[in-house]
Amino acid sequence: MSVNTEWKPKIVAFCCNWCSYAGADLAGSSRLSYPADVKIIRIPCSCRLNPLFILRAFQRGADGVILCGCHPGDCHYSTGNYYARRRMTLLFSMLSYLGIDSRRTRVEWVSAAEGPKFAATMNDFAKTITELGENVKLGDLRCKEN
Amino acid sequence: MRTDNLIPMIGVVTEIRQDTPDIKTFRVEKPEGGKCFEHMPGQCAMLSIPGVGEAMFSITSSPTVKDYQEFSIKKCGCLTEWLHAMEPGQQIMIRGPFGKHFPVEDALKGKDLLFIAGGVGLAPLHSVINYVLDNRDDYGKVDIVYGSRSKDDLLDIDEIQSSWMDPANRMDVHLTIDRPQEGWDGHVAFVPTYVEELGFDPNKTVLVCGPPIMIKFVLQALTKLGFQKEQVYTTMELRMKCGLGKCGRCNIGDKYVCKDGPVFRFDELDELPSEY
Amino acid sequence: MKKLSLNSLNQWLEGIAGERRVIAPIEAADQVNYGVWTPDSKIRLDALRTVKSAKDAFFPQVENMMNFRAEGKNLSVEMIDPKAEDFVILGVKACDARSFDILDRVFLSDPYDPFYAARREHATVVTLACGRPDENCFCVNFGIDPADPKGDATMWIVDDTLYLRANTEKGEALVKDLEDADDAAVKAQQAKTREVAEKLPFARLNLKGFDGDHLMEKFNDPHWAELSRACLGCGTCTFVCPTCQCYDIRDFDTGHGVQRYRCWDSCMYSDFTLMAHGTNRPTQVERFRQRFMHKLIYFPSNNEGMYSCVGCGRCLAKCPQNLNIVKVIKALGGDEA
Amino acid sequence: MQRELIDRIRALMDEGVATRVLGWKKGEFFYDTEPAILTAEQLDQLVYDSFCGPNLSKYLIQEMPKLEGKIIALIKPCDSYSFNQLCTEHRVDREKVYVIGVGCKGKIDVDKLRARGITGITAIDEDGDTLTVHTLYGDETVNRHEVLLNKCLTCKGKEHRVFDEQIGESEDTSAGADRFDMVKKLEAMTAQERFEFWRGELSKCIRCNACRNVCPACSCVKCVFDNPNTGVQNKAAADDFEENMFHIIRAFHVAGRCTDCGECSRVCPQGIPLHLLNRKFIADIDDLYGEYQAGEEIGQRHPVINYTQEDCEPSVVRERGNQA
Repeated sequence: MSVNTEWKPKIVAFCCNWCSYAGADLAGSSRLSYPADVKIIRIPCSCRLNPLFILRAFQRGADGVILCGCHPGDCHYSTGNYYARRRMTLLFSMLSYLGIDSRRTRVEWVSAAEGPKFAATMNDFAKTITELGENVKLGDLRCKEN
Repeated sequence: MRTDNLIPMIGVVTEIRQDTPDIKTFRVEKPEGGKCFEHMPGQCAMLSIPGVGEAMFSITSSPTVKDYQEFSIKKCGCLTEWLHAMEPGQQIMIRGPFGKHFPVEDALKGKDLLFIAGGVGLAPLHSVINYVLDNRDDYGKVDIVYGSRSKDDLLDIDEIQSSWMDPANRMDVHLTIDRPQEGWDGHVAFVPTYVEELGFDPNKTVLVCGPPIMIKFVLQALTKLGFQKEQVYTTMELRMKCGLGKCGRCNIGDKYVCKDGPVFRFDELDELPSEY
Repeated sequence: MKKLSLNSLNQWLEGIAGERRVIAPIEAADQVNYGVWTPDSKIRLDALRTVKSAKDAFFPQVENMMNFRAEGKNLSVEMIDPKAEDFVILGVKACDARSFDILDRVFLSDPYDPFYAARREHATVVTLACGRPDENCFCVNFGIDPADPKGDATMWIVDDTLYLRANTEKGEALVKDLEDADDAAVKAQQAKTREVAEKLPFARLNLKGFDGDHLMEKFNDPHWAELSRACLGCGTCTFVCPTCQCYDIRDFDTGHGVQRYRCWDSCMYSDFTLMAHGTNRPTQVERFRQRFMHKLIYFPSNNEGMYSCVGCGRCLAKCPQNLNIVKVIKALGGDEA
Repeated sequence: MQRELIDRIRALMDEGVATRVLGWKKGEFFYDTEPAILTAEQLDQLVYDSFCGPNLSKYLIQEMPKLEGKIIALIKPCDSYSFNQLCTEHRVDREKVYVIGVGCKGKIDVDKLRARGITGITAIDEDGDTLTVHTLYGDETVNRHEVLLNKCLTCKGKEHRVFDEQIGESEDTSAGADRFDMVKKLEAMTAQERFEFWRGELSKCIRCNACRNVCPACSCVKCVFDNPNTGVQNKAAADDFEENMFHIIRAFHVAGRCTDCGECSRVCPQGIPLHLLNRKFIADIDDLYGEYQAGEEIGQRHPVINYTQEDCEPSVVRERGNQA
């Protein structure tokens, strides 16, 4: 696939308040670089992520959506991320069933201490999305800026 | 054929008054100044905030006001909450006028008038009352019965006291609130009861607006006093979208409230299904 | 009368499609709906009913009306120009053709609807006579002749031949280059169709009393509760109906502006009349009643007795729970006369 | 069997078990039966034949608050799963329903007859597996199995999962078919093929909400798509995206609770195979979290509101491949 040099992927990262958001913070304060096109949205827990949020991110122009939460077993609310894990598995499978590349969606567990992992994850995800190119299958034409 | 009231124009909210804890009055003008369009008392306009929605509101100001239009709006839903959060200078979209107006130029002319309003139901009547005031000699005796939940919920109380109650204007204003309250030495009663107590002469023409339940009991009170349905006018509110009698939303019986109403005489309503 | 072999239909359509869009019943994913014809489409003139009616061509399900932009406290508005392009809609049955007259009463009455009006003006309507009405058809009750629909031109299919007759100048322009034909075959088919139409189970519905004079009587009829009990409150009947024209106006925030669009709405939906303080039709009984009262009483009361039902049978065929207007007419109007 | 059923219901009503029955009543034709709630006086209108396809369980929700005493409900084997699921979700009170498990040998889909070009149908004679269809244009014979409702072709078996008594014989009409056949076929396609398949299907959607309103699992008092405060309220799909969104989210919201009753596909006026979305979730749940059938028993906890510490990671989807 030819990569358009002009085009930069838009990535939405949903981060749980207790681990991953702190992880992102640590990545920032440790001056680790990750793409500026990653927009972080803080959610109270990974299981707060309603499937609608993911779809709406795609609708409004996201090319990839990633969910980051506490490692299984470490959830601030003890079990939230276990539920999130099942839900996201099923949702991603459904998106793939509809012909939407499942590499555009990802779940990673990032703890508050894992600044480097956060940066590495984002870099890797951005690279994958850049290779996949623009999301055309799940966008809303009305939201495209002419 | 007109298509102009399909197309909204830009209006500027030049003034916002907090009338009661949940009612604000908005003054709307064209960006270059002046009224957005002419209207008659009782007609409505569609106000909208792009991205939020559009809704029908009755025009509170009298057509005799030449420079602007006013809308008294109670905060009760999505759009009205946005309106209430607005600051002066904000532009909104406005289109109108819609609907039939009160027959101020024919059926009401020369008659003794009785206005009965409850709560924010004063808004549509406000326009008629001020119109009558500005053409005072065209009409006979004027009585106004206005009630609200509490004294703080009385709309336009300053104007009522300074203008409507001014003896020079020859209007009798009867205020009432639902429950006794400290600092209120006026009448305490629900509007229908008060109307019955006041015992009006059944030759008057009545204009009534308020919550549906109040209208229902006011009508019963008036019937007791000997009024005929042909003497009573009201104005209705239903969900509207187009304002042109096409989108089908405000259809009751063979009438469209946006086009054939919102002003109805009670004998006309009798011929319609009671879906309002 | 002109004729054309069905084998040359595509060729003829290609000629027309070169200049303007052709909208015709097209099969896609196992369903026949009106759509833009291309040489690759599977045209299905033989289908008795399309799922959605032909009204889409003039009153699409979704249509953008205007765009807004906000900058600080200031707004700007851009109206969508309702300028339409010429198109031909082909294969419209008699029932759907009548529905255009009904929609005209709504959208072309003062103040007229510029979007609808522009499409009507730019359209050439080519109708198609029915050869095989089915048990759900009841157009004859509304004075519709399924064997001789109007429009700018009329088509009949007899065996492998398409017969065409121009009714207007627009129609004449379409068919003028075709081969002349006599109308014996068409006459014979018409006679047969009319004979079948008269024998259909719903050929003689009793519409007595469905008028403005009986408005309150019908409204208060005790049958409504029973009739509407199984109603799911979905919008299938309204969306497949050729005459249902209620619409909603909504805003969509695109992130860089606001689009105000209109889309079909259904009086069967619970939020149809919902306001901040509640709704005036709180249960499905009232909503169900509204739809049928409008078609059979309110509309005729305002339009010299013209019913806003054309007997196309779509609601009969498509209601998930088999509720429909015929059941309403029978319950409220007594048995067949 | 209809006679037997009516007599039995009458006897139950005489005994005072209930005053009303949820069943089907005759329509204008022999085939357009309509769900109905009948009293003892109306009992003669009750029909039970090969055209009683609709799943009645959801109608019980609206009856619950009105009930004094019990209501009799006619439940087919496949409907019994939906009934159980509604009881599990406390939308229906098991104690308030007297369930008659009615026998079912598959229901006929009139649209399938029409699709074969058989129109103007006036009557059908059933003789075993042979149907003789009388029409305005002559008679036709078809094999019964070929015109059964799609949901009957993946019949869940002849067993009622819940009943107070059973009347009539049932038959498994699936003929050994694998209900996941089509799901597997789709999974085997390339992403682009799948995308095109679903675009073709979902672009027909007219957003009539019939699938949602008929679905026994869609029992929310206010649907997210009707709620103006969600930002996704829409009445018509103004864009391809909205078609996708509605159906993905609807399927997701019923995942784990969907009993695969097939009503969504039955009622779709555009014939969209919506059950294939739900069935994909069922296939995934079976595959990843162990076999599960919603509505098998009252009181089950479904896999989407459950977890184990050893669950697979969402990356399993990516690892399955077949993305491009």
